[in-house]
Amino acid sequence: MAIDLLIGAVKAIVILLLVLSLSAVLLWFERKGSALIQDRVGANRAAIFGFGKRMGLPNLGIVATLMADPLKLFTKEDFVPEGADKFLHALGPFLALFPVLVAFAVVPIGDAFQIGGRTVQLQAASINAGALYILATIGVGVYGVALGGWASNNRWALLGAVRATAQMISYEIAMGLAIISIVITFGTLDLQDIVRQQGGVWFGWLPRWGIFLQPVAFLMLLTAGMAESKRVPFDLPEGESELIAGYFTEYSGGKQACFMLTDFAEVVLVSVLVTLFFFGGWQVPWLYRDGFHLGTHHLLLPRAAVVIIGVIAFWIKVVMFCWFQILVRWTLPRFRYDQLMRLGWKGLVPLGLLNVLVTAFVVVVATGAAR
Amino acid sequence: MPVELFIFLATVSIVSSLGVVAQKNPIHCLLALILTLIAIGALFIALDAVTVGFLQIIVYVGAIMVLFLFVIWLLNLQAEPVPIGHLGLKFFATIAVAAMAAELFVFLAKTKITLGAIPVVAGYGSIDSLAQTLFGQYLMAFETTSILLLVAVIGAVAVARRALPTRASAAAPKQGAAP
Amino acid sequence: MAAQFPALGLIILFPALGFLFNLFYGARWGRRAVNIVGPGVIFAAFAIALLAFVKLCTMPSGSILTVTLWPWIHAGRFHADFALQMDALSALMTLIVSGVGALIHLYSVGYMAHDDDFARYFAYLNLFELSMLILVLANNLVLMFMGWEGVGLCSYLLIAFWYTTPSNAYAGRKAFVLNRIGDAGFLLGMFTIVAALGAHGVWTLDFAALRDNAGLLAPATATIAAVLLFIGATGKSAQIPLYVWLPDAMAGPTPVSALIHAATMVTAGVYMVARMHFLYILTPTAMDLVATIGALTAIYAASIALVQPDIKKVLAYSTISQLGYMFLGVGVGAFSAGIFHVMTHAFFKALLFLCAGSVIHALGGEQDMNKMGGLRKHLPITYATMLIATLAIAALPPFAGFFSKDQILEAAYNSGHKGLWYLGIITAAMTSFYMFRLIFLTFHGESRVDPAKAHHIHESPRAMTVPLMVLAVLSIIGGWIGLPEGVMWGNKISAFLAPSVGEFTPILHGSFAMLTGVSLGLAIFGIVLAWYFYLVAPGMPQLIAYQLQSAYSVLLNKYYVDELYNTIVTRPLFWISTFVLGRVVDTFIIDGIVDGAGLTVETGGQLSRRMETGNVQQYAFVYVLGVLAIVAYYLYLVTH
Amino acid sequence: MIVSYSWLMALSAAIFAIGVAGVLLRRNILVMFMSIELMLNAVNLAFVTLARRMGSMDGQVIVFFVMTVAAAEAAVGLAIIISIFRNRETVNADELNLMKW
Repeated sequence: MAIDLLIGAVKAIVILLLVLSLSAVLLWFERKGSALIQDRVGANRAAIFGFGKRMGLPNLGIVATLMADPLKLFTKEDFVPEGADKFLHALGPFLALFPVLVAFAVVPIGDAFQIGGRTVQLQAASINAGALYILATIGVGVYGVALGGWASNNRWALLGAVRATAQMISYEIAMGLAIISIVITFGTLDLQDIVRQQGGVWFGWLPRWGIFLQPVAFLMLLTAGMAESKRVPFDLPEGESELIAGYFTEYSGGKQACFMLTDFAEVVLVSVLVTLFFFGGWQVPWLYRDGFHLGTHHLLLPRAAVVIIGVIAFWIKVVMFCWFQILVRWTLPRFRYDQLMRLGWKGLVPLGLLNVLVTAFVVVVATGAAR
Repeated sequence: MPVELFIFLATVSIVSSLGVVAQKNPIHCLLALILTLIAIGALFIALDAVTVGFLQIIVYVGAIMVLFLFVIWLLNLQAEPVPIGHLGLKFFATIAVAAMAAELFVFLAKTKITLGAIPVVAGYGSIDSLAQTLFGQYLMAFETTSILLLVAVIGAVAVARRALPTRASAAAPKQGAAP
Repeated sequence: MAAQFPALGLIILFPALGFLFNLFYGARWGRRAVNIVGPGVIFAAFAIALLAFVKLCTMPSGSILTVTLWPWIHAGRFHADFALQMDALSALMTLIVSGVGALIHLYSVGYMAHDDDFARYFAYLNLFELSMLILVLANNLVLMFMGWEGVGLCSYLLIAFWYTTPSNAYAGRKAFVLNRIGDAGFLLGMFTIVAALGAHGVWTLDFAALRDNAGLLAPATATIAAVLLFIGATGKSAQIPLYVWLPDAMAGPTPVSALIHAATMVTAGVYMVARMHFLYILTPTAMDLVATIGALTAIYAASIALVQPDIKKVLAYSTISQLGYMFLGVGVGAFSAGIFHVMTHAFFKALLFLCAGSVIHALGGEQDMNKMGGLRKHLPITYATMLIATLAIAALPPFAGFFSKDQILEAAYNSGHKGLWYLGIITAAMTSFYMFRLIFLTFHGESRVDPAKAHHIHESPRAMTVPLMVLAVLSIIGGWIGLPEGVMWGNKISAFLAPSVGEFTPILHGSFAMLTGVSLGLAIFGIVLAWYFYLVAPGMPQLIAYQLQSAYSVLLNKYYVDELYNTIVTRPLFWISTFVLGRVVDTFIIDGIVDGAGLTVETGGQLSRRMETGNVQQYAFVYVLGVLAIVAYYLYLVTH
Repeated sequence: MIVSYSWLMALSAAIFAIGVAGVLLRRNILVMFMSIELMLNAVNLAFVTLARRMGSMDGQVIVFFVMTVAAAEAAVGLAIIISIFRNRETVNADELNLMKW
């Protein structure tokens, strides 16, 4: 009993830390990435007491920036504007961050394995309605932004909050439709089960990944997910040329850091979802429970190695998609708000409905044929 | 369901639903309502109604409450400053509500739905079983509901949209606001 | 025996979809879409009907395909489902209705090419197909009645299709009212059956159940029910005395006359009698009534057709006459012969109407045969196909009409009704006379066409001629499935229909050669007579008309039946409505009740309106008080 | 100790009563509307509880329908509120008494 609790707590903390640190790394990633794209050097001013290049050591930019960014943010004055609803103003950032972090609870980061006679799931909470859980947490995530913007008692912030809320609930529908197609395809809501079904190969070489079954849903989920995280090209709620900084105009210090962290955690979440649904999660192509098999070639591995390779592969895929989103952010210009709404309601939602319809039809025909 | 969980969720839902009624600022009322809904959703999940529980959160919290939020923003509602009227009515209403609550409690105490946990079949409350029931026995009702939603959407748009200026009123200058 | 076949639902689904599309989107999507959807859905229904037919043929004889779409009426112990069935009889009728219907839809594309109201037209036509298919596929009398009413409605809508002309609207109303009279008979018949069988605990109108339990009916009850149902049939199928609406129904577009008032709807009465044959064979009285009415209608309508100048009127009376034949057939117990004639008649009469439509179309709306003539050169396809149809209806071998009509006449003779047989063969002679009169007046001789119209006579477009040719082929070969016994493959159709409608049991055995010879001889005599009168000696008809002026004008004025009905029914009704009901009952009794009720409500409202304060919370408070009371009541129940 | 169904029903009754109180006592029609949602949810809780008690899915299906109806009701109701506010510039239930005699 106690050991189960302990395992659960450890898993929860490990996953939380992984996500948080990945989000933090992404901040640096983004700064360097944008510099790369814009042909400049990027964040290289932070140094620890002048150590680093000057002393002939390799550039410790990543470490230094990683430490410097939060330090700077948390040492700023925590500012609450005049006439603001103090309680909600304080609650906003945490209400935004909390659901995103909680969503990771059902993410399977690796295969289950046996140790000491008990099965350990590499998943903080094994809920068999995982997909619904993700949708629920995303649905709750609206309120942090909405209430934070409203409580700031600032026109720009309120406008940003309105935009953000409308945008998020609009794209939630597209996202939900994409996830429903996936759920119909795999016939389960359990994320671990969805990942398991993506093991193995077709035709002897093609991995059984969801993207080959649901390319449309993949594009929809990625697009809707990027819109959910309110980043370029969907950053209308922040739109600094119009709204100063949107819903977090009146935030500073730790609360501002919370909003930023939410942003990056959402990037990670979208990458995680895409990886889980379309790129086999922790599945590695041609890797089975006992090692690699491709055609007649075999490379047998111990079980522990297979699990670890899976976990590593999962995070590699996630980082790839995080990088992809950063790439998109620094490549595309911003939408106009009407374009955004048109894309959501007249593009993605009908497309998603059609996709669900076609998927359901094909699944019914296929299972009917199998029966 | 563990007793501790029940007590926690019950406390949260009672306190927050009292908040809905007692808070002055509509936004705070809404927040309290959201908390109630989440607590009730959690109760659903604890009662093995997993799908319905999550749907409660997705639909109620994720969609309907956002609608409320928008309306509050749109009307720019603030705390109510107006003095309370109809005090006599309010007085008797309070008594009636108290009486009704008392009646319900007595009724529940008398009817004794006090059996303990009953084991349920595997898959109870899953999306599978919900769909089987919904698209089997209740298919007609389901389809009717879809029509209801469609009508509601059209009705909402028709009611809430600002009347387009007719040609006559657009041509004539406004004569000042109506009282 | 009875196999589930859900695709039957599709047969009625397609016309339903077509109806909805044409009704709501037809005008908006334009002519091209309507022209594709309108006929397309009927062709789809025909394809599925064909599929079902093939499936039925592969099953053992007497099989039935069924599907229950949804439960419909459950009132007390009585129940009727929305269920379809397809046995041999329904299969044949479905094929006729959807097949001929599909061709006529196609023809309509050409015919309505210059009409702006095409969407409404095709919507009605699809609705008609839907109703008619429900009628023939229904597995119980109630559902059949729904289809029955549906086709009546469509008939009304389509007769009055060009409603801006008052006479068309009047014709539609006339058809509707006369059909209502018949429908009242049908309803009473159903009630009689339900009441009589309900007393024995059979609370259904499913045909299968009725057939099994028909023996429970007392002979008198069976006769009453059969006669009442037959009254319905006389209304729908234009028999004496309710036939007067059909000639006026020619006010509608010609394809409608072909589809509804020749090929399908008007045969619904025959179908109903065949469907309820188990009821009719219980009661010789009703059977004799059906046969007699049929034979009388046949000769009566044929005599009127002899002198009519309007091409469509001739065909309309010819239809009534041929329907009389069918009732003669089913009335003497030869149900399969009657249905066989329904089928062949559907082919050649639809063809005749479509050809007539083609002629009218070519002449820009002219319908008077005295202003036609010599059209053979201008309308070669129409002429050829119409000649085939005329040979078919005149019952010359090997055309379709010969076999079916001969079977009916043979059955009439062999069942011992010699008097009816005489009527039948005289009618046969008259039929060939008036049909060839039509051909000769229209296509032969000198052109009497109005010179203003003469220059733009043209053959109809492909969409119209293709159905003509298909139907012409069917008019030739359609009869070959019912050859006389012993010739080649013999009487296939009778064997096919036997499980559904029973077999004909002859009493006499007349010589086949004699019977066929007499009717054939008379038919040829009629043709020769027509040839002599209208080609060799064109002055003769006028001379005879002049000599026998009184008889001629009686025929020309259709025996003055319309005037008779007007005097004995319509006028008294108007008088009673105006003077008794209007001036006395309505003014004093009904108005008094209404005014009194209004005054009471107004006074009560004045007294009670003070309760409405407009305050929502007060209303809610009252509501809560109600809840309090209800919970208190339950509390009382629990504690005591 | 086991959570008995009576407790859940009592919780449902309590939330329902609170909702009724909200409808009767608040003047802001928007808050009254929220109180109606509270009542609906109290009933939903009762449905789910009894469904669990009887081991049948019917109660949950009803909850599903209640949610749908609530969504429709919210859409139309809020539209009406907006339209009222536009015309009367108030959401105070005491002032909205045009419908009296």
